[in-house]
Amino acid sequence: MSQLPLLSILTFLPLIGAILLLFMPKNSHGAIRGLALAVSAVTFVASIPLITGFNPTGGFQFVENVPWIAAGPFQMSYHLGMDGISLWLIILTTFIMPIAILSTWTAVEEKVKEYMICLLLLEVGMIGSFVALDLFLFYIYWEVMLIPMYFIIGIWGGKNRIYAAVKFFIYTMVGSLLMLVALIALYFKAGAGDFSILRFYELNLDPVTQTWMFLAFALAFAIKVPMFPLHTWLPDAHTEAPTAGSVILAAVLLKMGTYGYVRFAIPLFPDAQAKFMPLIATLSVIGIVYASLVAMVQQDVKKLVAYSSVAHLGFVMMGIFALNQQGVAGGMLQMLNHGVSTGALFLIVGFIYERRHTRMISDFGGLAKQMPIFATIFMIVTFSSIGLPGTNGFVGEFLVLLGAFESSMRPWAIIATSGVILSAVYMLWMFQRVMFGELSNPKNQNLKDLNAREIAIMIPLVVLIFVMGVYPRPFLDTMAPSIDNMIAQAKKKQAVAMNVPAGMINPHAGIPGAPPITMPAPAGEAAPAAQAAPAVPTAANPHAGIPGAPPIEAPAAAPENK
Amino acid sequence: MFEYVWLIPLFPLIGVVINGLFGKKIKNEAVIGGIATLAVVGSFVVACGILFQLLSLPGEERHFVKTVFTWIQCGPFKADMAFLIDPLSALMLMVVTGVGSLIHLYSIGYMHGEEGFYRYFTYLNLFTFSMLLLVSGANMLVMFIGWEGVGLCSYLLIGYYFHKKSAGDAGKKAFVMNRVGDFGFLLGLFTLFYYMGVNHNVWTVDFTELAKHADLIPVGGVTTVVCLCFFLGATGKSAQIPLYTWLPDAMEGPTPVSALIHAATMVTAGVYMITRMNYVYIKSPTALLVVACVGAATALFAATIGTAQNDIKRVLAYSTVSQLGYMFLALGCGAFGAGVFHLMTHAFFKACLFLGSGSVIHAMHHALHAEHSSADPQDMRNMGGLRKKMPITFLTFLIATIAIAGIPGFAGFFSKDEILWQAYANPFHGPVNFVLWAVGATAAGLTAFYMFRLVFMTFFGETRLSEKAWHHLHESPIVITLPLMVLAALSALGGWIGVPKVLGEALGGLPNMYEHYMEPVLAYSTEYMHTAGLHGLHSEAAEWGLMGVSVLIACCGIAVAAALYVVKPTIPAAFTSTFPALHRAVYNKWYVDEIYDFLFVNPCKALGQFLWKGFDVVVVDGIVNGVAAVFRGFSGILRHVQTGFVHNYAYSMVLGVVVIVACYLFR
Amino acid sequence: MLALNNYLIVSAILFSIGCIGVLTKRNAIVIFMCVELMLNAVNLSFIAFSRYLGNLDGQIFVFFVMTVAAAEAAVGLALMIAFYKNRESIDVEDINVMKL
Amino acid sequence: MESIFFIVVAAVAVISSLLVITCKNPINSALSLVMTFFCLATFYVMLDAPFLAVTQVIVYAGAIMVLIIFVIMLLNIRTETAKRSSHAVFAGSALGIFVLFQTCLFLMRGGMTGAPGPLDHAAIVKAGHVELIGKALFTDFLLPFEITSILLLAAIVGAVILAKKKI
Repeated sequence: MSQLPLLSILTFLPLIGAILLLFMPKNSHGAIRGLALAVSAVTFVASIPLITGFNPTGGFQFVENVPWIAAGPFQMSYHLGMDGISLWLIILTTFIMPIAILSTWTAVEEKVKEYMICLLLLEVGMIGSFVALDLFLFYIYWEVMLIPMYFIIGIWGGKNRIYAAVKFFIYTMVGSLLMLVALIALYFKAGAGDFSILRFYELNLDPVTQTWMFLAFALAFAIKVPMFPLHTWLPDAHTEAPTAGSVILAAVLLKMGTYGYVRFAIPLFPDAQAKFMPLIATLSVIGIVYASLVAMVQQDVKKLVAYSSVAHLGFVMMGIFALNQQGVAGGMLQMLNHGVSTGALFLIVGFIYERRHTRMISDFGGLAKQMPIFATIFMIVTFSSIGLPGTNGFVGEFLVLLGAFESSMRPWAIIATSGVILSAVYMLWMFQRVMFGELSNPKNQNLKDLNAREIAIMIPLVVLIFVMGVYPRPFLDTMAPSIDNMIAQAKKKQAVAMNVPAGMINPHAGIPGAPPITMPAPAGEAAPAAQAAPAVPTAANPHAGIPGAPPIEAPAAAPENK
Repeated sequence: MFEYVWLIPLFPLIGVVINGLFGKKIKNEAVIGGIATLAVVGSFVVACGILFQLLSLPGEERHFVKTVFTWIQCGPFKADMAFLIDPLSALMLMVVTGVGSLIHLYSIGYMHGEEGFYRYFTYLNLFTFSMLLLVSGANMLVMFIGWEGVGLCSYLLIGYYFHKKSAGDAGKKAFVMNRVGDFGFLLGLFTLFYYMGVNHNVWTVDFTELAKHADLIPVGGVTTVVCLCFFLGATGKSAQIPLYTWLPDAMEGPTPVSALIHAATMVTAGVYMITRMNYVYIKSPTALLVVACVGAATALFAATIGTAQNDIKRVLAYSTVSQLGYMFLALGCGAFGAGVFHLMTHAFFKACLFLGSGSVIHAMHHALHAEHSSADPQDMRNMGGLRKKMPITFLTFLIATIAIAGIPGFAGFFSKDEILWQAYANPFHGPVNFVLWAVGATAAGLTAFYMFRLVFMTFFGETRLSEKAWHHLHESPIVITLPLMVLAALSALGGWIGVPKVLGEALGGLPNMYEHYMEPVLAYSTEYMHTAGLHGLHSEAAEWGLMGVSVLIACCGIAVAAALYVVKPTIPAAFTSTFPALHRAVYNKWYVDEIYDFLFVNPCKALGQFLWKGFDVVVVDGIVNGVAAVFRGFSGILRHVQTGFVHNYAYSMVLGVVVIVACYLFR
Repeated sequence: MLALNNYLIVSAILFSIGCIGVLTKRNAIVIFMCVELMLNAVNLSFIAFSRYLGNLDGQIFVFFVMTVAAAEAAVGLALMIAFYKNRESIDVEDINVMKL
Repeated sequence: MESIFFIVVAAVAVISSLLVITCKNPINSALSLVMTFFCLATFYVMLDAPFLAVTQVIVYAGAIMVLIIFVIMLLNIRTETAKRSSHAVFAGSALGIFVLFQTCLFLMRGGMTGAPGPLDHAAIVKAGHVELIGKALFTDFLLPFEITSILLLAAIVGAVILAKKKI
């Protein structure tokens, strides 16, 4: 790639758009929408070179590092970079934005200019958070995201919007303030220098410090994800937000939390990760089952989808905490899937809301007859959300569960797998009640099928649903090296902390020391063999388990149990 | 030809795309139906080519994997989009495409004039596509696409008349039940994959790879867990206890769908899957016992319900459940070949039966429509004497019924007899063998009874239709009867490829072609049983004896049916009034649906309600809003400090300064 | 030269008097004048310190204080006029729109 | 001699400032304040800050006080309409006296030390006070100085906006 600061361009293009919008006349709605759409589309196009120029090596690319603030001992740098983990999240953001802007093309009629400015500022924050490698910069973007979203919910939302907006804001703020404290503490632990995450990766923190810092970071991210007991802001925010708000919230904002775990919480505090794994796994599983059960009895379509988000994100969290190649890759993929499918679901809910101004399931029924195209798209998206093989949902979910099953989270994984059943129950029941049955409500008799704009919004998503389901290789392959790095990083530190020889670090074996199903030989026997191996550091490579004779083979010689 | 195996699923997929995207524009039923049917016929032709090529190879070379592209690769996990050709998959391909094409053809006639004609054929093609993926997938993941895909299509097709609530419910039920099975499938897959990977460094979900390393699969222990998990998957898909309840409800779909999905193909997926993994199952006697017991129990249980149903399709549905139970009984006895053999013959005669019932319903529907009657065209109590008006349907139906009843010479006899013999003679279950056989034989008798009850009530006796309706009753058109005839011929003759050894020798050395054909697939299991010293009973006398008994039981069943429904039609009513509770229980399917509702569905809903209203809103949001309320309360008190008078602010400011300075001064 | 404390005590007395004025008067203009008095008292300290330390920084500060005072006078008096226009009074006890 | 002069001036300053807060008529208060300002200017001269003394007279006693008196005249406020309640006055006075007490205490403690710089009386006279201030303002304090202009501009704009009913 040339020396073009692509990431900066990407981050600030929407900002330029927002500034341009400031100078637009207030009442020319068409031009305002057009400009906003154009800007977001250009941003998307500008993000394409990230894929083409991406070099799947695992390191950070497109790096920009400029000293920024030097206030006495504090140094913050404008440090951007991107790896396989953030690549697709950036693309997802730039991809979802034009769709989100199109989605409320006609629904938002008031303060259009301000609305579009908010959306574009939101995009700045989102892209910025994904590319920032300086923790301080990350924090700034993290907060930048919050404000436009607050306004989007609070100004253009539904009836109960103020409550929802304030709840969203305060919930998130509580977490991020704790994160700020931990971030500063981390900085002091690291000694003089800048806030670069790369520098923090090298730290060896004692377990107690790790615990506290992890808790602070984890809380901030857990609220954003959201994980089980901290999830109640989500249904409210989703229900009250305008369609574009819901779409962005679901597709990108929630990913900030999980991304935070992958990028910060786990590699920075691996011991704490190991320590809190059972807790997080339990919360994730509770989240999956609980949210599914609650989703089942919802009467409001949008709320149902919101709760389904909680369940889906529970899967993502499980995958990430499995901390092996499949789990993390599955989790990452599931993030993208959730962005696509749930984003699409919110768009769909938006479509019928625009037509009927209600989201109550009981107000519908039999729409399939009146709106066949809508029904087809809705169905595809529903099945993607359920995780039907061939659609995107399956690949992610499968890898997550497989990864979790291979780690020491096995018991949790088994319960989580039951989420597969529950998701089918609530989604299909909702689909049935909305789309099937008699077209009894007279208000539904004259519903129009999707118009060209709406179909144009949905087609890319539907195509993506199938592409990611049938050929997920490009996604997985680009992520793999970065994920390997991340895992190796975390495991190496865990191993150091536990005095386990590096040879035992094998992502496939899950957390070291966790007993596999019927692995007859104790881990201790494997250890000397591993130490004897000449290339101990390379054994940390997650691929070590596949072809040759890696240390894990030691138990293979043991007799079978019958 | 092997290289082109990917064409087999591709053709129906093309059909899906064409009909799905443009079907609404095409409008012409002949074109839509033609495209869909041609797609399946195309697959059938390719499948034939593959079968012939396969047959031309020596046994041990009958194995081919065609990898199209790598689907998922992540760490050690790798799943290719790959197709496997071996005798088993070739047979299944033939059955699916063969029966599938006939049903497509039939559907053109049956679905004539339906709203959403194109939708129907899109779904049907999609179903065929999924089923073909299922049976030709070279690894568990590709199989799982098909596995879930058929579940999806069955959801769509059962819910085809979506404006009916019952149809939507049935579709949902089918999908969810299947999902419960999928849960098991996934767990089994995870366990097997992980166990083999961690302990033997065989990270694979590929059938060929697994078979190659079959020696590493331990006996019992983990294998039992794996097998039971997979079996849960199979019970979901193949409608076994405890997950069978969706299948009878699935009769809400159009009749050809019932024939295709719920008789010939989809429900056999479980049988196929277990056979595909026979080298795993053979290692776990416990799992085999469970499979056999569940199979036998289902066979008997469903048969009892079948005896009391009046809806023609429901009888057939329970019969399907029961016959699937037979197949699992065979699998559980380690007779994988016999299970698949019954699968094949069952596909022929059950498809024939369903299509025949479709023909009857079609005719009844028109007849009743003509007199504007709202009577149920599927209720056998409205039929009777139809053989006069619908001779072809009657004849084909009768042949299929004889086949399912197990009358010697017809397809069902050979397969069912083989299963019963294996149940008796297998080396796995010791004393339980006799029980299994006895249950199987009883179920066979019941099968003969309720099937002939169906035939007698429908085709014999005097009609219970009104004059006008009777007048409007006609034999179905040729697109409907042609598939019937083909299937009837297959039900009559299809069994002769697998003649039991004793019978073959008695008849002058007829070979058991089927057994020979399946050998490569089951090679490992056979060898394993051999080395492990597991030998079944060998006694020609016993075999002859059992054969005789089973034929006798079948004949008894027919005789009882004839006695009750032709000779003395008053007896059933008398019986019903004597044992009303029993009849009610059987008629209401032993209240299993109600029990499930009580045990799972309602508690789940109640729990959901509680968690939402009780926990989410009250506890979690209560805490959140409570914190806010506490702050608000405090500020409510504190706000009184803000009097709004400038002086007060000035005072407090100066006071503040004084205090601060004082702190500094007097510390 | 006189001792520094002399100036500082005068400054303190003036400051306190200004302070008392601010706290006890009701006429906004008088209060305003008292504020000016306080500012001047501080100015005196500044200059005294500056002189005794032999450093000009304090005097520069006084310069800025004067500027601020001028700006304050402009805005403050404008406020008073505006308020008077509204309420026909410049009694601070009438300025209570911030009350609950 | 100097100390006697100082005491006289200081007494005048204190008395006139007391008049500021005791007079009922705002005009009288204002005039007393002018008197105080003059006294302060005298102090400035005594402290070798003639430039500031001049500025004090021109800006404070001249410009600002004229403005205040002008406003008083404009609004035609003769006397204070109502007195503060006596205990408010008492509390305010007590607080003010306490402030004075504290400050004096602070001064008693001493500690007002610091290294004397190079600018003594002779140096200031030699270099000239205006030059010294000017140099400091336009070198070291240039930026604050310029920013002050913005402050004044803002004050002007604010005053205009407040004073006008409609813009």
